[in-house]
Amino acid sequence: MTLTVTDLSVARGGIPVLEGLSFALAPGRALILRGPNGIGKTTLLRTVAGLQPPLTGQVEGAEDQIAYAAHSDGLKPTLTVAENLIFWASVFGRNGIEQALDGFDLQALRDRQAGALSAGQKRRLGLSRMLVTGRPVWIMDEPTVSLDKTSVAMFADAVRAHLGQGGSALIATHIDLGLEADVLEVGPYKAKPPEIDDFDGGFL
Amino acid sequence: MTLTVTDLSVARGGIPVLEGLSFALAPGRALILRGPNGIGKTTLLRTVAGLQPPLTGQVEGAEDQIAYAAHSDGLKPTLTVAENLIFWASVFGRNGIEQALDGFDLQALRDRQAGALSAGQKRRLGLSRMLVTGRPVWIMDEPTVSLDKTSVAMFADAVRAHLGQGGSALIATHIDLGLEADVLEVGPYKAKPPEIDDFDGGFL
Amino acid sequence: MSIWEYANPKKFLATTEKVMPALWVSSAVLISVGLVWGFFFTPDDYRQGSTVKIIFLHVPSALMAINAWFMMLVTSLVWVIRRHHVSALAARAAAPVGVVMTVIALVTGAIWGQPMWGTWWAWDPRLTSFLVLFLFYLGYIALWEAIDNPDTAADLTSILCLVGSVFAVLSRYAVNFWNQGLHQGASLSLDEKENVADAFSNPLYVCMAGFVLLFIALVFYRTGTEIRARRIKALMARERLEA
Amino acid sequence: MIALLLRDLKLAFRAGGGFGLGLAFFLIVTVMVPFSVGPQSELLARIAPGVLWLGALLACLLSLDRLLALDWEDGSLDLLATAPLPLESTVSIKALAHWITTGLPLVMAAPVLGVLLNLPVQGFQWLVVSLLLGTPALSVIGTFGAALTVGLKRGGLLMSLLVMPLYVPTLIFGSEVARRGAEGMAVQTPLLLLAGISAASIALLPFASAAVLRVNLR
Amino acid sequence: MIALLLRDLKLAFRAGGGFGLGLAFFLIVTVMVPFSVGPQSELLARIAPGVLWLGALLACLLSLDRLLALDWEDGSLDLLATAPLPLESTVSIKALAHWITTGLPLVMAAPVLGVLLNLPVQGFQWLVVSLLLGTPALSVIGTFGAALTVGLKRGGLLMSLLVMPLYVPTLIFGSEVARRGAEGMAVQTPLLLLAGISAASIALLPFASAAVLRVNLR
Amino acid sequence: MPDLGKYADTVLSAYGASLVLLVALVVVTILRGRKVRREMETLETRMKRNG
Ligand code: HEM
Ligand SMILES: Nc1ncnc2c1ncn2[C@@H]1O[C@H](COP(=O)(O)OP(=O)(O)OP(=O)(O)O)[C@@H](O)[C@H]1O
Ligand SMILES: Nc1ncnc2c1ncn2[C@@H]1O[C@H](COP(=O)(O)OP(=O)(O)OP(=O)(O)O)[C@@H](O)[C@H]1O
Ligand SMILES: [Mg+2]
Ligand SMILES: [Mg+2]
Repeated sequence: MTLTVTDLSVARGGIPVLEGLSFALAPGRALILRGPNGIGKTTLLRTVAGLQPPLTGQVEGAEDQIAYAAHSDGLKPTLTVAENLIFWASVFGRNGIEQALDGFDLQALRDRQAGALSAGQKRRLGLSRMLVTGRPVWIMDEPTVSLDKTSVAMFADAVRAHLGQGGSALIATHIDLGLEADVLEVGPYKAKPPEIDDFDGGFL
Repeated sequence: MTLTVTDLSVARGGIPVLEGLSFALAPGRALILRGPNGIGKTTLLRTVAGLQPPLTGQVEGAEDQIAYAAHSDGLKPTLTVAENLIFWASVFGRNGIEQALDGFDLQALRDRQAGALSAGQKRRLGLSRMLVTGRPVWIMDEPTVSLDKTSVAMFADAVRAHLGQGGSALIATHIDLGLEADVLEVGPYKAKPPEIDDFDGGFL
Repeated sequence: MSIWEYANPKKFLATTEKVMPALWVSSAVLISVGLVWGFFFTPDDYRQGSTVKIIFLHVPSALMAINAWFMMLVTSLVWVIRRHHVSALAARAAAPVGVVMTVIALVTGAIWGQPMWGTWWAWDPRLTSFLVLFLFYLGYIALWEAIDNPDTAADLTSILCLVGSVFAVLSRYAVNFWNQGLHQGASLSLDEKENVADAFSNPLYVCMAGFVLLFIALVFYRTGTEIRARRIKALMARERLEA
Repeated sequence: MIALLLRDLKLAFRAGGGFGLGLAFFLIVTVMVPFSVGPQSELLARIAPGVLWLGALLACLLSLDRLLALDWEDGSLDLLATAPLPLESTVSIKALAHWITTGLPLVMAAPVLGVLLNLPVQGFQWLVVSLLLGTPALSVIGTFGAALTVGLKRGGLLMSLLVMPLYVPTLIFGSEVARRGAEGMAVQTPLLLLAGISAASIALLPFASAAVLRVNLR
Repeated sequence: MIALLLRDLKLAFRAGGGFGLGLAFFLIVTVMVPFSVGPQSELLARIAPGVLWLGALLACLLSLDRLLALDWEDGSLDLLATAPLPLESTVSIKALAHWITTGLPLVMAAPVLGVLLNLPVQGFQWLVVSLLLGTPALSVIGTFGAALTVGLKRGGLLMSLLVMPLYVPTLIFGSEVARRGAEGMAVQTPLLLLAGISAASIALLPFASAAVLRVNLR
Repeated sequence: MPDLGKYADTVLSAYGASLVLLVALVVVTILRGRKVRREMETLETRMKRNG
C-alpha cells in the first residue's frame, strides 16, 4: 500500500515549520529526507506517524502500517536484549526475534541487559525492533546515529531486504546510507510566516 | 601541557575492555579515536577525564585541564540557550559567551529554551559549551551525532581554532571530520581475558 | 601468614569448605540441646508461667540481630579500607541472616508481649530501636539488590552501613528520650531468685552459643555462594567479551 | 496486552524495580507516625485506621510517579502509541500492573502494620476489605494523574497535587469503613459508596487517561 | 558556587520546577489527615504537631527525589564532576538549594496549617523554631540518600526507604520540641539535641554524599 | 511434653514460628548455594573446553 502525503503543513510548539509538502512512497521504495538541523524533519516524521495532527493536508495509507523509530529507542535498561525484542514483537502480535537478532549482529548480546550496552549497540537494538514489528512502512529519524561503518552497512542491508519484500522506508538522515533511494530536500518547504496582520485562530 | 597516557587499562562494569594503551597529546594536536561500536571508546574517554579510575596505568596532565563532552549534553530544558551557557561559563570561572554563540551559529536561538531545540541544535549548544570552559584539553565523545554537514564543518573549524590557540583535543568519532589529526585505532588494544583458573580478587 | 590471605576468594572457599561440616553439626547440636533443655527441663517462672521458655529463642536471636549488623559494619570498614572483595561479600551474605534474626526477635517478642503486657506491640524504646534496625536491614539489602555493578554496590552499601550505624545509635538515644518503656532491662525479673535464674541461664547460654555458631556457618556458606555468584557473573561477561 | 502486563511486572521485579518499595514506604510512614505524634497506645489506636489508609494512599501515589514517565522518557510511549494496541488498553494495563505491584502488597501488609498501631481486633477485617476495594481506584485515578503530567520535568510533585483532590472521596469512604469497622459500627453505607467509586473509576477513567496521553504525545 | 546555587533556584522556579510543590504536598497531606482520622477537633489538636512534622518530612522527602537524578540523566553531573568545583561543595550547594526551595517555604507555611489542625496557641512558636532547626538536617540527609540512589531507575522509592530510618532522630527530637511546646512544657533538651543533629549532619554528611556520588559516577 | 498451662498457645506458636523461620533460612541458603555452585562448575568446564 502506498503512503501518500498531500500538501502537508506541520507545526512544532505551535509554530508552522514546514508547509506544502507532497510525496508518495510506493512499496519497495525508500525516501530519504534531508535538510539542515532544525528545519522540521522530526516534526514531519512524527506527523506522518500519526503522533501529532497536521496543520493542513492529508496523510493517507499510514494507519496501522507504520513502524516508527525515533531519536530515542524505547529500550528498558533492566530487560535483556532478547526480552526487549520479544516484548515489542508481541505488542505487534508477532513472534520470532531470531531474524532481528541476526540482522543486527545481536546474538552475542542477547542476554545482556540493555542498560549495559554501548551507545552503538543500543542503537542497533533499537533498529532491530523494526524487524519484529512486521509493519510495511518504516519511518526512521536519524537511524545511524552512533553507528560505526560496519553497522551502517548492516542497517542499509536491512533496509534493502525490507524494500525487497515490498516494504517501504522514510528516513531522515544527514549521512549517505548508500541506498538506492529518492531524496527529498525539505529545505525549500520551510514555512513562510503568514502576514502579520492576519490574526486568526492560529494567533499568528 | 601535554596529556600523557601510559599503559592504560580500562574496565566497564568490572570487565576489562581495553588494555595497554599509551599515547601523548601535545598542545596544538588532535587525536581521533576510532573503533567499532562497543570496543570501549567511551570507557577510555571517561577514564582519561578522571570520571572512573583506571585498572592499571597512568593518566598524566589531565587534572583541571580537561573539558569533557559526553554522549549527553548536560543541558537544562527549561533554561534558555544563553542561560545554559552562562551557567557553565561561571562554573568554570569565566564569563563571556558571545564567542561561543557565534562559533556555533546560536545567536538566533539565544533566548530559546533548550528543551525546544531540535536534536542538532541541542548538540550545537552542547558543543559550544566547550568554548566557555577555557580548558585546554577537549575530550569529546562522538561530538557530531545529529549534526548536518554545515554544522560538522562549523565544529571542525572550532576545533581547528582551539588547536591554533595551543589547545588539544581527543575525539572519539565514526565519521571523517576533515581535521588534520592523528588517528588511533583502539581495536587492537581490546583486552584479552586472563587465564581462566586464575581466580583472584577480580573473579575472572 | 596474615589473616588477609583469606581475603583471596579461592583460599576462602578452600578453608571454609573444611570447617563447614563441623560448624553445621556443632551449631545444630548446641541449638537442639539448648532448646530441648529449655523447653522440656526448665521450670515455669512464678510470674511469667511457661512463657519464659520463649527466652531461649528471643534473646539469642535478638543478640544475633545486633551482632550481625556489627559484623557488617566491620566487614564494610575492611572493604572501604583494604578493598578485599570477600569482605564486602561477607557483609552482603550476613544481611539476610541478620534480617531473619531480627524478625525472629520481633515475632517471639510480639507473641510474648501478648500475655505479658496485654498487647502485641508497644512503642517501647528497645522494641522501637529494633524496628528501626529492621528498616536499616531492609534498606541495605534493597540497595545491594538494586545495583548491578558489584563493586559499586559494595562501595555504596558499605558507606550506607557506616552512616547508618551512626544514625542507628542516634535513634537508639532519641527513642530512649522519647519514651521510657516496658521492656526488661538487663536484669531479668527472674534474677531475684538466684537458683531459678540459673535454671534458665544455662540452657540460654547453650542456645546463644548455638546461634552464634549457626550464624557463622550461614555467613561462611553464603559468602561462598556470593563469591561463586560473582564469579559466574564475571565468567559470563567474559564469555560475551570473547564472542 | 498480556505482553505489556508481563513486561511491566517484570520491570517492577527487576533490580531497581518498584516492587516492594511501595510496601516499604507504607511500612515506614506507619512507623514514623508514633515518632511524630507520640507513643501513647490509646491515641495510636484511635488514629490507626486513618493513618493506615493515608499511608496506603501515599505509597500508591509515590509509586505512580514514574508509572508512565519512564516509558515517556525512553520513547516507549511514542512507539506504543503507533502499535496496534489502543491507548485505552495500554493505560488500563499499566494501572493493573501498578495495582498488582503496589496495591495488592499494601492490602496484604496492612494487618501487620495494624498491629504496630494497636488497631482494635475487630478493625482488621474491615481495614483489609476497604483497602481491597479502594486501592484499585487509587491506581486508576493515579494513572490518570500520571498521564496528565507525563512529559513534565519534575512532574512527580505536580502529579501529587493534581491527584490528591481526586483521591479525597476514595480516602473518605475508605477510611470511614476502616474506622467504623474498628469501632464496631455498621459499615455498609460507606462500603457501598467505596465500591461504587472504584467500579466507576475503573470503567470510565481509562478513556480520560488515554485522551490526555494522546494530547501529551503530540 | 553561586552560579550553581542560582541555577538550581532558577530551575526550581521555572515552569515545571519544584518550587511550591513541596509546599503543596505539605498542604495536602495536612488537609487529608482530618479526612482520614476524622474531624474531632480535640483529637486533631493532640496530633497536630506530629502531623505537621511528618507532613514536612514527607514533603522534603518527595522533592528530594530528583534533586540529583535530573542532573544525572542529562549528563550535567558528569560535567560538574570534571569542573573546578569540588564535589563536596556541589552537593552542599544542592542541599542548600533544596532547603531554600522546600524547607524554608514549609517553615513559613506551617503556622497556617497549624490553624487548620487546631494547634494550641503556645505551640506555634516552637513548631516554627523546630522546623527551622530541623529542615536543614532533612535536606542534607536527603541529599545523601539521593546521591546513593542516583543512577538507579526508579530510585525514588528506594531512596525513601534508605532515607526514612536516617530521618528518625531528627523527626523524634523535632516533633518532641513541637509537641512539648504545644503542651506548654520545657523544650530545651530536645531543642539542643535537634540543633546538634542538624549541625553535625551539615558538617559531616556532605563528605559522605560526595564519596557515594563519585562511586556512582564511575 | 511439659505442661505449658494456659500459655501453651503462646509458647508453641513462638517456637513454631521461630523454627520455621530458622529452617527456611537454612534451606534457602543451601538450595541457592547448591544451585550457584552447580552453575559455576558447568560454566567453568564449558569455558575451559572452549579455550
Ligand atoms: C516485639 C517485641 C520485642 C522485641 C523487639 C524485643 C527485643 C529484645 C532485645 C533487642 C533484647 C536484647 C537482647 C540483648 O540485649 O542481649 C531483648 C531481651 C529480652 N527480652 Fe525482649 N523484645 C520484645 C518483647 C519482649 C517481651 C514481650 C518480653 C517479656 C515480657 C521480653 C523479654 C526479654 C528478656 C527477658 C530479655 C533479656 C534481657 C536481658 O537479659 O538482656 N521481650 N528483647
Ligand atoms: N518543543 C518545541 N517547542 C517549540 N519549538 C520547537 C520544539 N521542539 C523543536 N522546536 C523547533 O522546531 C523546529 C523543527 O524541529 P525538528 O526537531 O523537527 O527539526 P529537525 O529537522 O528534526 O532537526 P534535527 O536535524 O536537528 O533533528 C526547530 O527549529 C526547533 O527549534
Ligand atoms: N553499564 C555497563 N555494564 C557492563 N558493561 C557495559 C556497560 N556499559 C557498557 N558496557 C560494555 O562495555 C563495552 C564498552 O562500552 P563503551 O560504551 O565504552 O563502547 P564505545 O566504544 O563507546 O561504543 P560506541 O561506539 O557504541 O559508543 C561494550 O562492550 C559495552 O557493551
Ligand atoms: Mg530531528
Ligand atoms: Mg560510546
